[in-house]
Amino acid sequence: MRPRAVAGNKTNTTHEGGSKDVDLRLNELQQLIRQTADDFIENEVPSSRVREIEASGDGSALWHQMTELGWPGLPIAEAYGGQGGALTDCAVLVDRLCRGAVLSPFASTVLCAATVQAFADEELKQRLLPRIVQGAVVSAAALERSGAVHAPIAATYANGSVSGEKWFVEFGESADVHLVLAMDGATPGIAVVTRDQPGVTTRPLKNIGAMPMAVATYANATAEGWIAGGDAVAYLRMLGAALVSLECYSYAQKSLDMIVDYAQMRVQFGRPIGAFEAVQQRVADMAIQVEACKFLTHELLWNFDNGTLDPNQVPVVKAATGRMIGDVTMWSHILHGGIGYMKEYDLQFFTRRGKEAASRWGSLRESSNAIAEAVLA
Amino acid sequence: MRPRAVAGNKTNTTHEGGSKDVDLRLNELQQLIRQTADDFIENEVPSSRVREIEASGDGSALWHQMTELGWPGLPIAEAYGGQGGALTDCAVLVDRLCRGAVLSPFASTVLCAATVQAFADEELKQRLLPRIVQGAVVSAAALERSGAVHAPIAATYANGSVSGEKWFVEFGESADVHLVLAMDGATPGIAVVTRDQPGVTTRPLKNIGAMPMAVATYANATAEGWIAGGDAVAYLRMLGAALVSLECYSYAQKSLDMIVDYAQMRVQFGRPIGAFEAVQQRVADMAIQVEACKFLTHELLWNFDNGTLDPNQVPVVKAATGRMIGDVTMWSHILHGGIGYMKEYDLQFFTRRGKEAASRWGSLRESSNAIAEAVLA
Amino acid sequence: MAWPEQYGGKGKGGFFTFILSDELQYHGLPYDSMSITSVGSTIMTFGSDEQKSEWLPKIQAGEMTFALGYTEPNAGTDLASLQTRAVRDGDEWVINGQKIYTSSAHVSTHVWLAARTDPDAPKHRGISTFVVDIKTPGITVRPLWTMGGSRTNETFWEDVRIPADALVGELDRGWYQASNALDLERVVLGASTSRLRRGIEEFVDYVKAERPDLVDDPFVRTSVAETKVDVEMARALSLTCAALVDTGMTPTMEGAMSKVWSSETAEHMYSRFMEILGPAGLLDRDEQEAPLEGALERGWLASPISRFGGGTNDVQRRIIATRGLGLPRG
Amino acid sequence: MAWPEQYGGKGKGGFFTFILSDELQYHGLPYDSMSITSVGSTIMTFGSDEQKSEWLPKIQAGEMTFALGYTEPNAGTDLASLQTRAVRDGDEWVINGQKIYTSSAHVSTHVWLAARTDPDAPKHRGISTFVVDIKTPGITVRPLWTMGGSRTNETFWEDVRIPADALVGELDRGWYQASNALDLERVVLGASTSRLRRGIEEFVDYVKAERPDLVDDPFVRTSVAETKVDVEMARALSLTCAALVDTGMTPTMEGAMSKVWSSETAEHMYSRFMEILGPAGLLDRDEQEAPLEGALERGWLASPISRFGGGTNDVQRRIIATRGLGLPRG
Repeated sequence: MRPRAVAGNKTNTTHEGGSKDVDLRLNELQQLIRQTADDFIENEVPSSRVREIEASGDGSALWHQMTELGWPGLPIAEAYGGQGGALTDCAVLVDRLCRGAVLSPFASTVLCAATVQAFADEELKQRLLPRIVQGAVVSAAALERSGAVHAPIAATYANGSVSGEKWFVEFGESADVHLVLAMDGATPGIAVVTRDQPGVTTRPLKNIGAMPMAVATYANATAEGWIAGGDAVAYLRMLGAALVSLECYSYAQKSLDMIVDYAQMRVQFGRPIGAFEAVQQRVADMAIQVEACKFLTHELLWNFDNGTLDPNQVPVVKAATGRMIGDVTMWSHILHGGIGYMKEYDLQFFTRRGKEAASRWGSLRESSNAIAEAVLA
Repeated sequence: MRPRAVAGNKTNTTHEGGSKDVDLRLNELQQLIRQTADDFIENEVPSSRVREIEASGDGSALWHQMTELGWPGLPIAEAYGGQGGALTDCAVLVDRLCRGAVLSPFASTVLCAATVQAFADEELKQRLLPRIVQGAVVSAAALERSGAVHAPIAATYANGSVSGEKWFVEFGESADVHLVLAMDGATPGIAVVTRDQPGVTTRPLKNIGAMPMAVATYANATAEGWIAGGDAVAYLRMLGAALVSLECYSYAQKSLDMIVDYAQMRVQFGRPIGAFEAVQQRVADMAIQVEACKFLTHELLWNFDNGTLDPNQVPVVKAATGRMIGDVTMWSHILHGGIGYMKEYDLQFFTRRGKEAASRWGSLRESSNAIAEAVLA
Repeated sequence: MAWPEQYGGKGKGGFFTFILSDELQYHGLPYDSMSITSVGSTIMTFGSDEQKSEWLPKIQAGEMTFALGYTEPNAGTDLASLQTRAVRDGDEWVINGQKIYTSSAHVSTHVWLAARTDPDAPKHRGISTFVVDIKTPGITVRPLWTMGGSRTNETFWEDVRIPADALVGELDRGWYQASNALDLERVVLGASTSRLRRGIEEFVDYVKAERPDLVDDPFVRTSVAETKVDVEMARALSLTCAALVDTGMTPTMEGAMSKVWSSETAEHMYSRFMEILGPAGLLDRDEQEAPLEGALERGWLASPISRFGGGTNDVQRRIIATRGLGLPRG
Repeated sequence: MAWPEQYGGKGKGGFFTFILSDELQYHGLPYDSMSITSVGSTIMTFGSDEQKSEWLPKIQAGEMTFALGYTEPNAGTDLASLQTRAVRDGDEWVINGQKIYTSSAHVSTHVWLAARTDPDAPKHRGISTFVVDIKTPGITVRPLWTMGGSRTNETFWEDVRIPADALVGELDRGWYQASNALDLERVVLGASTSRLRRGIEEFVDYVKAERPDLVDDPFVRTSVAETKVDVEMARALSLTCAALVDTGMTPTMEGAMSKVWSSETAEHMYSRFMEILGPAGLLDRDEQEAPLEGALERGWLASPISRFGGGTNDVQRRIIATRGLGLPRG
């Protein structure tokens, strides 16, 4: 697996760094991932199954199938039983899952596994990573009540146990392991906590995108590991933002593709609506934003993979995608008209999931302020 | 003349106040003003003369003609030799002058005369207002170097004389009288200063809209009057913003009218460009903003006239017009294409004047912050 | 009520109607604007004396309420291509066809139906308007659930027999009458600016009470100011319409402007406020912790309806450009 | 230089060209992108061996520079309706007609001219492309001054005689060759994102040095952040184009996207920064106190050119929708 590291405080423009060689074309591995994902989703996750999982909140059988395909091991090095894929490889799978509206802890797995791999000690890696390869769901418990990514961490870690409360924990109720951001005195870090123990209680939080989220309470919960240091915390937060930016792009791309298809088919006033200039202008505006975000999200992950990350670029990409997604999905609705607004039509998945992705791992408010902070520093 | 007063701290929504009866139709007096103005501009101020005045910076002959028509007396009560028009009557003339791209101190006259009339003592009114009716140019020296309307006032007034420096004084070099915002100890107020005296020096400031502006320096300049109190200062600032908002509307309306006309005439791809849906959508977006600003600016002046002004509405209208004007004039350029960008075509007058109006008497920055202050108070 | 006094109204003008409807909406009270403004006014303009004296008082009293039966699966924005047929058979009309997005059909007493009465006439002609009791045999109402959680309906019409005098106005002129009703409907749609005004106030109250840390946030301040300007522009456009109605004119262009601006402002407002709150803003309306009881999430998800409904906003823009500003039709 | 080494280039790819041009622009150095990228590449693709070996080294050395002679008073966006005629007379072509917005005609050595060679062919056919020395008798260059203060020109062509081998590429196929040049031109237009990047940096430096009171202003912070996002999106689109050029493709859709976004971003950026500074932002470039030596005022006034020039942005949007996404032509 290629090294992943955060570059130093590189505030200069990114294209002077390594990203000038970024290549958006898929390599052979990525083409294979994409084909496998598309085949699987087509055969195993039709939208009827997406609806069932959304209604029941139980995606465990699906995750079991995904595990059999070896997907949880994609971001994990071969030494721990995985396939040693780069984040840009994982991105291909995240993208296809989003386009299928599939709710799964795959992105959460990538996030947590990559963080553990980059920052945990060898002993912890040996213990945790193979479990993830085998399908253990792992989720990041990173946010306080306010939902702000950069709020001070309130949970505490001491003598191997964790206390505190975390909000908006993705797949928090079904996860086997939580990575809990906590303070060990003045040192921030990440506690590795098995959910199924008396000290951990969870309750669900329903939300617009239907991703299973939870409030998790830790009362002297036993931690089986501790990853100390602000670097690990910063990495987790930044990679969370990067992955969810990618999700925004994918939902937007799907929403755009749907209206492009529909506009060729739907006839009004004797012509396909896509032949109307007004529709063309709207679709073009959507496509411009989507295309820009495609590059930005892929470039960002590529820089993660190549150790050329500019931390200041993270809120920029988060803001770009977060600003774009609501606009694009809403325009897809407006151009679809009534049919696109019906629950039985699939467009609503991308609208709801997309709006959710836009607010996870950094609201537009937080991103905007972070950008201003960096630019005006 | 109808009373003009600032309503108390009425933070409630304006339409519950008197403005629910606001009527945008012109009454007979207003129709007459409009017709007179249009005739005058058509006959006396063709765009060739506008260009001459812009090049020379000397509009005194034109102002003399306007004085002969009695226009400086429009905002002034009959008791002082004027015609006792309301601000909504003066607005008709401001509007037509803007549409003709005419540079004149008429708006400045309305602003200063209304302020003096509302707040000066009788003796000062008797002395100053008849001079204005007879054509004395009067201009408000209200801004500091930063150009912020609400910056602390640095000039001082003591023992009948004024010291300090003012920036962006409209018609400041040619004006007969300056109304200088100054501090008398802790009390703000407005000093009435004759420009032609040794204590007053001015130098010109060229700007995008070509309105003659000046930096004025007062070194123990003799003041022939003093209007004490924050109310008068606030009124001047608010009415300045209201009038310049109206100007923004008028420039935008003209810019819209020009593209509507041109789009019917200019043929591309075998059709008038106005028949293309893409053009129609752009023009509609322009028209929506212009129409909203038409109501807002007229309503605001109507509330000035009727003593029902909500001070919090001033920055709202200023922001609405300031945000709209650049967008509308630029779209007019884009749709016109090359011809509209040539200096010999008239469109550029409205683009330049409009952008200037947007930044006078409160930038979008100041207005935005003032609105937030009021709404989040 | 803006209706003339002879039909139970108070003889007040457009400004009064606007303010009444606005205030009722501000306080969250129902104002059945569709029935009263669109349908009622159309009956008042085009109906027979018998229809007026029988129906108007009932509409006024809330005893007759309407679902709009215009849209069909293949006739959305292009309303004139509707296929539902009404055939005269002795003293009756026989209706066959299918309508979609008949939004309040499950809670209304009647349908305001547009059906084709002359299949050979050009598209815009040969359409007539009927008032149909929803309980007439042959009408099936099937629910359709929307992304926003609200219910709309498909209605299936199979040999539905209605009396001859259910026809409102002139035979085959229904499209023109419908245009009139749509013009009025747009004014009403655009007039709901009090919801926007209230949207700001409630959000600001929430922030001050629950998230005082956000009061001085730069993004919050700028967003609130921008939204305030948008909402005031919406208010200006709807008052412009009201002023025109007051003078006896139908504000075709201004109604379109008002509808476009206020519907797009609503989306932007909810979206911005959600962006401010982050994950908390995503919470479902059923969650106890949902800010403003989920009003943002609900408002945002509901926002497309008024943008594509009542004639899509892009069609409104075409109306503004052509009927309003005189640009040539494409 | 992205040109192949045989013509004096360094054989570098699109990414390299982008970065070079971007860096030169960032530092305010001239990069005669129009001549090198559009005209040079077209000659390289369509020119004869003689033309290539004679002209390309001169273009490379900056000895040959071009004004674009496409637009005419009645052929703006609708380029294919151009009327200027080229008639063959023995070993020469005789040109008659008028061109407008021939922007650098007063400082260029040559005109890259599109003229009609077959008046009977359909609009898009019958057009050919020529390289014409600006000093050829019969060409009159008249200045036109723009709102932004820059000079452009009208050029009048009266019995202008040029040699037969001034024709570039195939006879009557000039429109297709011009399309190719325009595609490339758009990439170049869109590629100037370093100006945008520098625009932010210079403004921020100014604020920090001269107006420290504005650093914590909410409107300033939000505006700067929004602009930064816009500019980064512009950079992304131009890099997308460069990546495609690298793989040997012509980025038709992506070039259009890049051109639209970066030209509109420029206008928004200058406008926002002026709105921040208020009256000071209005000062003429000649005033000593003008912030950034008038760069904002100048940038804003110049901004329309790239929005309506090189094919208006709305035409670009149509290209994106039809040629890019496959929507049907209207």
